[in-house]
Amino acid sequence: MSELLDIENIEVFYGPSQALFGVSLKVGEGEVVALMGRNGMGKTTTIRTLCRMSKQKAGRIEFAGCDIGSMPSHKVAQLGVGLVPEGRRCFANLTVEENLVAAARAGEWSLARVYELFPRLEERQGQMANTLSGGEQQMLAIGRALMTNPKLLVLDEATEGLAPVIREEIWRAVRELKATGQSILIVDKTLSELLPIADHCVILERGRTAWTGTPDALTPELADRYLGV
Amino acid sequence: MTAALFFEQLLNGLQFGVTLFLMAAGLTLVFGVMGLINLAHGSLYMVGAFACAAVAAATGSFWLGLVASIVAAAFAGALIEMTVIRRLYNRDHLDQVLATFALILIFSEGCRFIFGSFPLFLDVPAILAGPITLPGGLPYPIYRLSIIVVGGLVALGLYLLIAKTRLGIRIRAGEADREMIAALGVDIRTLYTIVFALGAGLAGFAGALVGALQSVQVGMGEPVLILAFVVIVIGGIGSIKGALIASILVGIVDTLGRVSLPSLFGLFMDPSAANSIGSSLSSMLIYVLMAVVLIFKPEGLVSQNG
Amino acid sequence: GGAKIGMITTLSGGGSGLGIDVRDGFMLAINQSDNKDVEVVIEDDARKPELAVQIADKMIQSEKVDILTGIIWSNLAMAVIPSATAQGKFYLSPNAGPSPLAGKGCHPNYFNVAWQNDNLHEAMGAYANSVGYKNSYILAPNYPAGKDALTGYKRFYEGDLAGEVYTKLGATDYAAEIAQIRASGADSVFFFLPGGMGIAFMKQYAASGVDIPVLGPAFSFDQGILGAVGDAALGVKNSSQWSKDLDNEANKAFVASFQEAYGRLPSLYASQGFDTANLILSALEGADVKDADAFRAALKVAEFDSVRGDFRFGNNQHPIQNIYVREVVKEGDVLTNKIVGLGLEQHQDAYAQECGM
Amino acid sequence: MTNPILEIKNLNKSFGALKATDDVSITLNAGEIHALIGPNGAGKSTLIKQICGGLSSDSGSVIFNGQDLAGLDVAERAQLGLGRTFQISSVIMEFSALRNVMLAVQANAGTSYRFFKNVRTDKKLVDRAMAILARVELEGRADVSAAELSHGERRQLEIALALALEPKAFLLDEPMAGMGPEGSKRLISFLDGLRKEAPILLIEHDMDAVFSLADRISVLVYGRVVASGTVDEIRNNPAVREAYLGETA
Amino acid sequence: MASLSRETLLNIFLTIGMLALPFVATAIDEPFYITLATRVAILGLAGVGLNLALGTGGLVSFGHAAFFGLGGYAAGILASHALNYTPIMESPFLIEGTNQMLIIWLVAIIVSGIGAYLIGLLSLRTSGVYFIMITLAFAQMIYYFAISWPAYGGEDGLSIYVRNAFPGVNTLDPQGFYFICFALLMAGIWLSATLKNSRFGAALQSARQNEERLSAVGVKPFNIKLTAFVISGMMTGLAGALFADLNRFVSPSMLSWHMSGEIMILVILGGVGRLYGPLAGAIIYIIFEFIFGGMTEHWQFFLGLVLLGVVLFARGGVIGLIAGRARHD
Ligand SMILES: Nc1ncnc2c1ncn2[C@@H]1O[C@H](COP(=O)(O)OP(=O)(O)OP(=O)(O)O)[C@@H](O)[C@H]1O
Ligand SMILES: Nc1ncnc2c1ncn2[C@@H]1O[C@H](COP(=O)(O)OP(=O)(O)OP(=O)(O)O)[C@@H](O)[C@H]1O
Ligand SMILES: [Mg+2]
Ligand SMILES: [Mg+2]
Repeated sequence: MSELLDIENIEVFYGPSQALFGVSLKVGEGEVVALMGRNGMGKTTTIRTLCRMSKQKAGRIEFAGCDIGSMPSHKVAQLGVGLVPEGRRCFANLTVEENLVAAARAGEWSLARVYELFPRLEERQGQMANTLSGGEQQMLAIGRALMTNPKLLVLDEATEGLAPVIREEIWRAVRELKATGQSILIVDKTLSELLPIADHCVILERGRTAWTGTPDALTPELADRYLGV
Repeated sequence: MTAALFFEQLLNGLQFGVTLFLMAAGLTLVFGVMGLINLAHGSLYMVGAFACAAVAAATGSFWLGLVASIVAAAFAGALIEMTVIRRLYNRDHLDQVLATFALILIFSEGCRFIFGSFPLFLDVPAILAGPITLPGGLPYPIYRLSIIVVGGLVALGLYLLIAKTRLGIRIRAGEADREMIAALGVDIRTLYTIVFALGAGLAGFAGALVGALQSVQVGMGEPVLILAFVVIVIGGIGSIKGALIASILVGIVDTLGRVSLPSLFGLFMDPSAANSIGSSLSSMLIYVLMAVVLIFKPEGLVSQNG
Repeated sequence: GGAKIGMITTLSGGGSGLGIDVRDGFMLAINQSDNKDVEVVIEDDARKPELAVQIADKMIQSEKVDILTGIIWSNLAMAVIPSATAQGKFYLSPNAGPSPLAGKGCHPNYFNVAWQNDNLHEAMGAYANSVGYKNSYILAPNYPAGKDALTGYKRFYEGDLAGEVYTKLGATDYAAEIAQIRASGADSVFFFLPGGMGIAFMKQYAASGVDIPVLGPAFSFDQGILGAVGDAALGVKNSSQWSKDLDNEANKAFVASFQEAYGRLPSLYASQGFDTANLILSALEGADVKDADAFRAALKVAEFDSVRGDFRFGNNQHPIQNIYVREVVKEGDVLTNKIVGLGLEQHQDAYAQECGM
Repeated sequence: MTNPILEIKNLNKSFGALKATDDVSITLNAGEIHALIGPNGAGKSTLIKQICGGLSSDSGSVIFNGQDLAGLDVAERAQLGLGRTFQISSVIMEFSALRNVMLAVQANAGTSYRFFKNVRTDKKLVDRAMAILARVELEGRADVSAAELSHGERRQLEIALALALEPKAFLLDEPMAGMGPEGSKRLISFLDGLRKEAPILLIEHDMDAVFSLADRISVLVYGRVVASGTVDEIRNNPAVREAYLGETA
Repeated sequence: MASLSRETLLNIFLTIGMLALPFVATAIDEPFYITLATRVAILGLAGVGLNLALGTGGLVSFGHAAFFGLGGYAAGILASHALNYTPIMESPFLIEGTNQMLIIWLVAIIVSGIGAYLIGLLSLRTSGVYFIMITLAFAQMIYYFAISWPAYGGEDGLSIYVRNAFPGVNTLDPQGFYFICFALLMAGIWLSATLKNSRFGAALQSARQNEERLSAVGVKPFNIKLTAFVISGMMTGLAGALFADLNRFVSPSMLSWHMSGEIMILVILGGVGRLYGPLAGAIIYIIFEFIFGGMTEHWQFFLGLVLLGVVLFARGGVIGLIAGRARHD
């Protein structure tokens, strides 16, 4: 299986304070990789760096065979990284539909398909994003990323704030996506859902990759040590 | 006031309003949609007027001058966007105010260096000169009527651009969250340069059109700037429709205010005092209007979120 | 003798054309003079009163000038002159002549070499009578100089007023006023709208098709500005104490040498700057500037060849002079003015008797 | 039956054609955790905003400790003892975690118009705030600015801010969101104890938390309370299962 | 604190420099430098006032010239009546002019405070750019009123002729007046530092950053902001009264939007929210004006370039450039 994403030993700073001290992770073509760790361990920072929203001081990032370590954000997205960011970040002053089409690129995912996945969004299509309920915003953020038809979908706590039924929907969608060969990098706290679909797990601790392996290899001891469960 | 005169003044108000809109159009685009306070908008307006006057004087053609005004201002706009403005999007409004204020100084003095301190000549083109008789026997300058038409077209064009095209959606998305729209694959940097140049071009275009009616001189952009801001704010930032409505409202209120306030006060006080108070009040009128609007609708007439 | 002169004038921003003309006229005279002991320091006030005050302080305290001059605008003049003269400096005004300084606030060290603000307007009022206008529509911006202007016009004008309007300072759209004028049944329009306001008004007036004759002071029809107004100004009568076609030797020499030195026709302001410098030079010939009384006396006799012909000071040290009526004409391609009559002869301003000197 | 601390009677709120809350009546009694669940967009947060005064109600009333809150604004209601957390963290970004809490402490004391004494050296404020941070296990991050906290830590800070107000009722809007699995577990036990201080109206999509904590559950769907009862009743309510729970339960 | 931060050192340096300046100026026989320094101190004080609203409270007022001008006119009107021995009003009760600075200051502070209260009451309903514009609008209203109001000179302004008096100090002596202004500047800086660090300051900073949160903890942001706005207006008004005395002249240009802009620029130039920012900004601005103004008539071009350089390359203003980015607290 060829590597789609290869992050090697990146170090990242926020101003003077260092957040990542050497994170490495790989996502293969068609793979689902779970990125795990306690609060504040650097999951989001890793993702921000992948999407070029933060710059690394050291280390290498390759995506689809290109060194993206010095590319601007939009180039990386155009190469096929679709981000569902932490905290939703919908465009507040745009309507639901405008949010979805703003950065859409041609491909399998169309407005119709997103609406099929999230009928709620269709109902609210003319509403300003900042007046949506929290869960609705979350759906919008996922739909928006799908509309860019990414090679690698990056989900940072994408099920936060969603009702159980919807969460199930999303997991179903993730499983479906996986079945169609979509590569996914995913951060989520619901291990019971996450582990069954992940091909690989990467656990961060204090800004370092502390453990990598298959979900089966994640023993209760390891889970307790790194995740506190 | 006779009915005919009242009608004429109403028309004048409308025309003044549309002129204001033309002056504000580029600013609405940059300020309302990109979220950048560009005090140098007036300078770009001036650049357009000077370019038009210079080219018209050299070639004898107002129309070539008009083209030159757009090109020169858009070019100047793109230039400052790439060298200065670009660094300001992530800054707060204060840095934008200071930087673009600095640009005003640079533009004004630069312009004076090139063109000298004396006002330039720019007149309306021959085919639009003089009055036309409106139905009802009212003579009205053709050029002013043309401005109403042009202003309307600009408003329509801008509205379609912002509200109906993907370009518009992306610009607005960029205003909400630049980092995010870039992370979704939109080259927001280049897009902003284009939009800024477009806004600058509009400013230059307005400078040329209005310059032909008023005067072309260093510093002509400053009063315009405040007026334009007033209009945009009354209208509701980011709304082209709001800006148009507000311009016309301001134009009409101002025009009717200045012709009627002195005589209104004359009804109950002696004429010279009435004249003085009436005209003082009328020069404050648009600010009063703005304050009243904002007190009752703190987000302008056409608020974006509703 | 020698002297150090501080010139505070408007050289940048809007309205800088006036300051540049005053400076150029002034420096032309200085350069033509044999007196090489005169030093001139020039600074730009950018038309801001606070800045003018600061520069005045600097020139007085730091540069230690003997004489100040150069201010264009009344409000700047009011900011600077009272305190400068109170500190014992001489001030010679090459342009502004606010009424307080001509009347109660007159000062032995303050000389006005241009005019009292009302003068040119008064002349236009007198002229309106002489050509038989009976119903004038008059307008000016709503600030003191504008009010002075209309007061000045009304002081001499004897007919009725079809309307009296104060516009917003800095306004550039006059459609409403022009419509009122058309409807008013006036037989003449008098306006005082300096700078860009006047250009805009004239252009819009010409395009409106209203053909009531227009009168105004020289400010809106002077050389620097006529080019921008264009043919819209042709035929307009305006009042001035100077014109380039005034027939005297000093003026002919001035016009020729100014054109040679700067490559453009001199304006009213240039002539005022030129006269101011020559007045100072003439006084320096006989008196030492450090001897204030002697120097003051030497200024007061005004023994120099003014480009406006006869020139003398009244009790308040403002000029008593002829004010002419000019008409805008075209000479070849160039718009300029031609004297067509005399508005007021040997005219003194209305505030002189309030002055205690 | 005890007198409820918070009593919501027939609240309504429409946004245009949409009825965000539709004749909602619920109560919160002393010592209890009353969970409010429902699909996304059901109107839960809207209800909280109405209770806290951030949104004006079209009709209905909110009675808190026997007092009708009509006409009071957000700040006045907070002073009366309504302590809320936001679904999307809302903290003072440039302040350290400690100063965020100090702000809440001073606000609770009603001393925001003291102009001269330096807060940094104000032992009363600092000590009290530190104690509260310790309760949410953020004392180690006291001097880190809120902007630099991770998402989950900010959620903890939200709770600290509510605690500092010593409220008479807590309104918590999805406190579990953004907490990792471990954090969620700890928060559950924390809230379990908290109900003794003041009752909690808890909005949550995390069913583990809801089922283990709630004394009562109300289910909001399209702005209406469609079911209300004990954990078991709700868990086994087929309508709720279909509209909301799915197979979770 | 064991070692002083660079910002503190810089502040101390500025204070000492300002203190020493008049003696140096006298020694090298350049009395004008004292006048310049007085101007720096006054504009600095106006800036300190604005900085409280703008830096600490996030209230970007583009209308502070209104308070500057109100203070100036309060001084000018009182002094001119004293000069002419005419009462300001006779009925219902007699108010006479005065040339005592202390009384004038008090009146200036009260008048500008009332102005700020009224303007704030209406403007604080809006926020962001709307706030910027509505404060501008109110200032413009006052400006146009002053221009066309003939009683006190209209656009021509009002001359005071002699500087007002202060017990025990010869105000006509530049040094004497300078130290009065400098002392007030220092008092202003002290007050704003104290306010910023107080409970009120904490609430104000929260109002700037997150009103929703502030009201959720039970403090009304509107009242906090209004209080800050009034204090800010008062300080700027006091500076206006001093400015009138410095120039012995007041005119509507003190009320113009250029003046608002200038005060704002001082603050940004020096560093928004920095204690000494306005002072540093005023020093730089005045020095540029002074040096370039005499050099070339195109000096504003260079001023523009310098300002641009500062915004683009010195984030946090000059103080930020020298002392590093603001720390979070
Ligand atoms: N903007 C920032 N400035 C400074 N430090 C930051 C910033 N954002 C995050 N950090 C710090 O970087 C570290 C990693 O944070 P990150 O957000 O990547 O964690 P996370 O694993 O995503 O946590 P969570 O599960 O809470 O979202 C944390 O210690 C955090 O305090
Ligand atoms: N200002 C508004 N204008 C229009 N619609 C609004 C506004 N505020 C909220 N809504 C709508 O009202 C409904 C209820 O929203 P609310 O935020 O209360 O939902 P919620 O129950 O908290 O959902 P979630 O669990 O997803 O947070 C949603 O459909 C939302 O889009
Ligand atoms: Mg995270
Ligand atoms: Mg919610």
